[in-house]
Amino acid sequence: MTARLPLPHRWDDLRRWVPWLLPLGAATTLAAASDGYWPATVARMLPLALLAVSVATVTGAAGLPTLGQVAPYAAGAYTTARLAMAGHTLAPVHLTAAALAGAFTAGLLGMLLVRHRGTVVLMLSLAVAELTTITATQWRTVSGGTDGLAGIPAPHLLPGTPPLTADRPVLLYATAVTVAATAATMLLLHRHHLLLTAVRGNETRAAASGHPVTTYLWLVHTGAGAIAGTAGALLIHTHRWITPADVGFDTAALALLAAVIGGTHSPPGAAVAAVLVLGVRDVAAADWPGHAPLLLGALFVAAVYLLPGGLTAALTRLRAEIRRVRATRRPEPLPAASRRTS
Amino acid sequence: MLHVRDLTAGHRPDTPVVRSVSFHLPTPGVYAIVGANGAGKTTLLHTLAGHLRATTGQVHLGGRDLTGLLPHHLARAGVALAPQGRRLWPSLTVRDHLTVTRPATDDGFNVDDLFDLFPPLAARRRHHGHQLSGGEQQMLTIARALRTNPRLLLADEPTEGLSPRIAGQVIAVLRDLPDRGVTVLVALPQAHTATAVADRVYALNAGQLSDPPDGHVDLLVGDHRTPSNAHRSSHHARPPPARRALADHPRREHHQAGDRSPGNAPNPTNGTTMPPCLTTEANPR
Amino acid sequence: AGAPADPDAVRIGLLVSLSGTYATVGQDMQAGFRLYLDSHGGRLGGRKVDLVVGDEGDGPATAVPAAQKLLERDRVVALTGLVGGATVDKVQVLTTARKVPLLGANARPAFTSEGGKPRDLTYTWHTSYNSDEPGIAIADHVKSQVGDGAVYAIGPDYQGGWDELRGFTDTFTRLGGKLANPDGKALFTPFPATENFLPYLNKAAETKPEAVYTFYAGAAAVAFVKQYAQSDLKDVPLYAAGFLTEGSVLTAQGPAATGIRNVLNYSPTLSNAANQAFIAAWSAAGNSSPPTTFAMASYDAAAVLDRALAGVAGDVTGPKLNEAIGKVGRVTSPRGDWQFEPTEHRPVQRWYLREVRADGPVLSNVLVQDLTTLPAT
Amino acid sequence: MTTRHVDAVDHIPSRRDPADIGRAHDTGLVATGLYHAHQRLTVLDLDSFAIAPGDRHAVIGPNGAGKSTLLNLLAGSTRAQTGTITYQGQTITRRGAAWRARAGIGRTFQHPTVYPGLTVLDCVRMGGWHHRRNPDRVPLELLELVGLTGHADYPATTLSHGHRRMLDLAVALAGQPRVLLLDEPAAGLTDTDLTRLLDILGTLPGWMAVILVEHHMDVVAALADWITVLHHGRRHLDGPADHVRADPTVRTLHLDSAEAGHAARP
Amino acid sequence: MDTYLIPGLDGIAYGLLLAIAAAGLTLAFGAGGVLNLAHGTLIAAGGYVAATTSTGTWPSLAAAVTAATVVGAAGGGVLAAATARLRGRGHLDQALLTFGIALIGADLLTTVFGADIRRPRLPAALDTTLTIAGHPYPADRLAALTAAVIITTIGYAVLHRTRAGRLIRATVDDRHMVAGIGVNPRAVDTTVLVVSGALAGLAGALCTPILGVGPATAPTTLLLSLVIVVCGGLGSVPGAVVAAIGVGLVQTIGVITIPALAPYLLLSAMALLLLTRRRPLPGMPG
Ligand SMILES: Nc1ncnc2c1ncn2[C@@H]1O[C@H](COP(=O)(O)OP(=O)(O)OP(=O)(O)O)[C@@H](O)[C@H]1O
Ligand SMILES: Nc1ncnc2c1ncn2[C@@H]1O[C@H](COP(=O)(O)OP(=O)(O)OP(=O)(O)O)[C@@H](O)[C@H]1O
Ligand SMILES: [Mg+2]
Ligand SMILES: [Mg+2]
Repeated sequence: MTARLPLPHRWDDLRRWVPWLLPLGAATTLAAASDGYWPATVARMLPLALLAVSVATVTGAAGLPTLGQVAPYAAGAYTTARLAMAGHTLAPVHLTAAALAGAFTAGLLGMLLVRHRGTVVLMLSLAVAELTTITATQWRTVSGGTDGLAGIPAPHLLPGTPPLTADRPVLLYATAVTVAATAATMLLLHRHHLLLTAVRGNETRAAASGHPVTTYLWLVHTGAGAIAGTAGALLIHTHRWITPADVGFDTAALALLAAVIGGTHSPPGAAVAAVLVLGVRDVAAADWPGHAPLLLGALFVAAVYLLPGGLTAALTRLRAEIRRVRATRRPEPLPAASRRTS
Repeated sequence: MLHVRDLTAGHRPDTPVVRSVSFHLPTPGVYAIVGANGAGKTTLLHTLAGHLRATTGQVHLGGRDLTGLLPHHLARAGVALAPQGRRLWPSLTVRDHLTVTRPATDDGFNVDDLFDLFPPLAARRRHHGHQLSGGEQQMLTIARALRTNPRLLLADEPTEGLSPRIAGQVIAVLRDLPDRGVTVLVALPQAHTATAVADRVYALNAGQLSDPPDGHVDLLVGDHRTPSNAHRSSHHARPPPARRALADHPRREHHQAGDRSPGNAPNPTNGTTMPPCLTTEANPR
Repeated sequence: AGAPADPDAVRIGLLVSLSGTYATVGQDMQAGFRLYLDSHGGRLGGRKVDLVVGDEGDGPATAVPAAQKLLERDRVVALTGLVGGATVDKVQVLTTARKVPLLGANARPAFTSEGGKPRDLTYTWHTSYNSDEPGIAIADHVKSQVGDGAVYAIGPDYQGGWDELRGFTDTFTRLGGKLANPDGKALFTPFPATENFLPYLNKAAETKPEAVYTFYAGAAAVAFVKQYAQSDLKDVPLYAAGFLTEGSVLTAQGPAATGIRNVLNYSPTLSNAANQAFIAAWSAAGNSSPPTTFAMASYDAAAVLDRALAGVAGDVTGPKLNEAIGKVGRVTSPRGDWQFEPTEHRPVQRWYLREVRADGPVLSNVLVQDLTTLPAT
Repeated sequence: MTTRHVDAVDHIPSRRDPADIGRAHDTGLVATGLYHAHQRLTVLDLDSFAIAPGDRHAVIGPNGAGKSTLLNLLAGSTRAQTGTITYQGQTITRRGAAWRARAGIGRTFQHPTVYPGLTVLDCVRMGGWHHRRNPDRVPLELLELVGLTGHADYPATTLSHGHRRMLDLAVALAGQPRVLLLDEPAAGLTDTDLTRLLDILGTLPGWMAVILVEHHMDVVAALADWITVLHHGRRHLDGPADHVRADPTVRTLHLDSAEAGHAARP
Repeated sequence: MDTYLIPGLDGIAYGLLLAIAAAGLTLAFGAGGVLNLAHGTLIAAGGYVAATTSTGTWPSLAAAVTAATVVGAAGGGVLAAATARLRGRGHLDQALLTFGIALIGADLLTTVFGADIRRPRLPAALDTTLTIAGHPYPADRLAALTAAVIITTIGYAVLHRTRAGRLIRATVDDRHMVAGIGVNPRAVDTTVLVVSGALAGLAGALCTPILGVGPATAPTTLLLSLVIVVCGGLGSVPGAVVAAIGVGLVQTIGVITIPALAPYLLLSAMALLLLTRRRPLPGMPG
């Protein structure tokens, strides 16, 4: 009995890592696949996936439905683009600078946004999204105008390494960054899960218990801004071009809807949903040109009805179902009480 | 009037809160349900009003079968609920709360009657639901239910938060209602108020209704404080915190320090003990 | 993936907007290309053509994945179509890297530099025009019409608008013309948000211009033309890049468009034989309205490919096809004959002045006169 | 010192002697010139209000008198429109509710609410978040104290109304307040829970200052040593508990239900 | 002064035109609590129907307006059925659903009506300009202005002065208690969305002669309507009218006074208004 105890623990530890290793494994498999189409296409979805992580953080953890994360995303992207075009091509420098730029932008915007709730936030952040595109369009020295920038120099992982241009290394790099940033987000959110659930759910009571609600929300918003900034850097690294439309309402809406489909309380779910959404729009709809919006619409409608609570909730339900089925098959009967709670 | 047979209901299908409750209110009158906190009073009233689905059982009102009807059908059939927790409409004014309701017949309370009944409401008729004090909200909840001119009024702790004076008025109104042919079923937490208000008192205990001998309600509800779902506590095997002897209570230090003694002395027969975190003064920040 | 079934067949990618704001243009371009293909038995240069269509959507975000699919999965030997300038700018990098000729049939942006170096345009061709050319082409004519009077310039606030207006204002002022705009610069209206042009037009009227020059397309063109006729400017002559009244927008504009003089590289009323054949085929294909410059340029793209493919021996590869495109020489086209400019790979072609007039029951952009040939050699 | 009516004098000190006020200034909670109005309707107009450690101060008055408003202003849930609030000698008028709570001003709500998505135990944990020396034992003890041990691991939203009220008290106590503001803690409680509440309040440590808003006069009688009667936002009466309870105007204003029947028109 | 007379009038006329477009959304989102992102699509549908029905005669115009209203109401019915299962799941799920429906609807509309811009033919009396203070001004806008005044007056009366309006607001606040007074909250939901859809269709019919209808109509009108509804305070007809006129003036006088900032004006104005408004929107937490 005692000898067997540690085993499941180690297994549990391992199992905790599996979800995070899964995307990396998938990316490696994809990169190994001969077709050059898949690595490039999937790599290009990852910036939106990471942006969706950021949006899910603000929407889920802070309870502020936002379209405004494209602002830090744009800050990160243009910082990276301009750094690269000025000859600084180190990816770690890009990521750090973009995260800082994103956090700074989100911090500033957060001072206005986190004082509001619900629909007001949604509309204010809609204005933020629109104003982000407009600013990018108008600030031509940075953005290059409506046609944007192209041919941005590729980043280097480390000094002396070759530039990251080939599709397969880019995919592996982008997956690693996305997974790492998502895992970091999850870790932080998990650590403060209780606090965030509480302030989100009942502000008055939380304040009366000494919790500075707006400060918490501002911190989440700013942290999510760093993630969005990182996503912006990734956008430049995977695309090597950018137009103001890429940091506008459409992107914001896709990220928010992906967060809803993924389940707003689960950033990884949002990332998966973002890949799903772009997969439908760019891959599945490619064989039916002109009807990508139709398929996307159908996906949204289906997601609402078939996945209440999002992908994550569906997964949880599935797991509960499996556990239930297993429990009923188990030979020795459990005490009635604990069976009822499972 | 009201016939309830074998009613079982709850918030989740697997955990019934009200279990096989049957009772019969023969004539219009004021009937009270008493029970411990969490006994299921609110659940029972909500089930009767149609907001919760019963898993089994039948409900008849004045010979009509109301089993399984939707809340708005029940409301039209004359069932009104004055819920616990006020449940007002924040974007409607006090007046709107009363005028939006269309009673089936005109012989009930009209808006002015209700304002006469609750003068504080009359003074606040332009205020919105969320701008009222707790007691004013409670008054409006009752007034709204009365406005539908019900045949069965379900009042969930109607005097909660009311000043003794207004509470007395509300009770007087409830007592008058049977004369208009209204059956009143009121949930009350305290047995002594219930006996004062009602013609007959039922005790709800762990989801089951008993019909106590008049005047002995206390016996039934007095000392039960089990969560209504008995199974719940069974798997909570937390050890109760060790009881500390009252003699160790650090309050004495404060007496010695010259503080005035607080209002009442602790009841030495009761086991209530402050957790230590509260008995030593927290460090000022 | 994989080679087409017929060993002789070639696979060609057509990337146009089939959804979103520019769907009309995209559909026109697809119709033009298919018209050529169908009228040549589905063959170009004697080879069976397997045409794969991709949706460009609203811009690079959707167009690049679609282009990637055409290039990597369908392995097309040439990519044609492309509605938006930003799309061309981004897709050009992909096609160049894969040595596949890009034969654009609509917008041609001023390609942004790549890492400080100018773009490699070896694999980039256009059967259309540079966005500033309409303005350059008409400036002289406008100058001659207004004499010393000032011209008010107004357009949409995006790259296409800036290019179109710059072509006109630069040339016009170089010729000694005066802009009526208070600061001497063209006025740009928010795009695509502006749908009410009356305030801008009435404000412009206060500068008492002799004429107005503009460029709008799509929904904005309809609103602009309609409201122009309702504004204080209604009696002031309106000159425009031809897209203002090109295609279906003209039907929606109705009588309000009558009399607008505009410049384009094509008019359906051109009398050359190629155009007459084109028009006949166009109507025979069931189109009720006259063909547009978008359809015509895409038709020409097919014609270019037709001649280039005929010149490729054996297996068709990107580089071989590209070389052949360089050798097509004079192209006989509904717009009049044209040829590729040798370094920039865009047409040297004539520009025409057109005027909106009732042509039977429908309105049409009727040819008024030839303007000039651009780029000037 | 006897009970005095507000209109009798200009300025009514709310404590028995000046030393008390001084003590409240240094160690307790003092509000002066509190005024609050909604849409030109005066809700609260109180020249001074003070409470010192150890005080058991009840605030009573008819519905809508401004009792909850007073608590909201003291706890910072609502910003005072005019007036100054000091706590332990420090002006806190512009401080928010969270700051005041961390400084030791704890409260319960007239309409108790819980944290959706949290278990009962976690709700109490949230209340004591800023005193995390012993994160698990204290909340469990508090739950035992209010009699909700059996519910500890259930979602707080499944609690009945009365249980929510008890939980609210536990949450407030978890914050280890030095000033505890209670808004009708006895409303809706059954006899058993009422007894328990009285026991809890009776055994609160002596250094704690308690303001009790309550309609239930038995609770007031059992706990309070000083009573303020509010009426239309103003202080109607102020004095030692026995005097106030005996005052005839209080009886007619608040307590008496003798003439209750007349308003009900059949 | 004269500089601003016509832009001012135009701002009001254009604003009221937008008020019609926003009317349905005020009802559905503001009063009924359904975040309907398919509102613009219903307007476009009404516009297309009107554009194909109207042939330049008065009877055909009447037929066009009726047909557009009916189509809008039918669309509202579809939305009511679709959102019925989503009660209690929050605005974001509604947004996801209605956005999906909007995308599908847009595809259907372009499939049926093509991607071209369409404008209905108006009777000659409307398709002309009148002279006001020496300036020409389009008659169709004045007609739309009149229609807007009538519609908003009726809307105000219904929403703010009748029991129906109170029921709608009460249903959003607490639908169970609405059932408790004998009204089926589902019937309220359905009615709200059907009427809102009818208003959208009607708005489409009234706006297209002036603005035309095309693939961009749905997103543009949706955005403007959202701005108006949120700025006006959710569910308030007078608020929406004032906000619509404000938007109209910003889009007319504002853009010509400071053309350099024209792209920023509308959304910055909205953001400022939302940030400075002290009162939370009715029916909204926080
Ligand atoms: N939403 C819910 N979900 C699950 N269980 C619930 C829910 N609401 C109440 N319960 C459980 O049902 C039981 C009965 O609750 P109910 O509210 O009916 O009690 P009550 O008698 O009205 O108590 P009180 O006097 O405190 O109002 C309680 O044990 C409670 O935990
Ligand atoms: N937001 C508000 N807008 C307008 N009036 C308000 C608002 N909040 C409270 N009031 C009014 O202020 C008065 C005092 O309210 P308060 O809640 O302080 O009363 P209370 O003494 O606690 O009464 P109760 O015993 O009924 O709880 C009430 O008459 C109420 O209608
Ligand atoms: Mg209850
Ligand atoms: Mg109160």
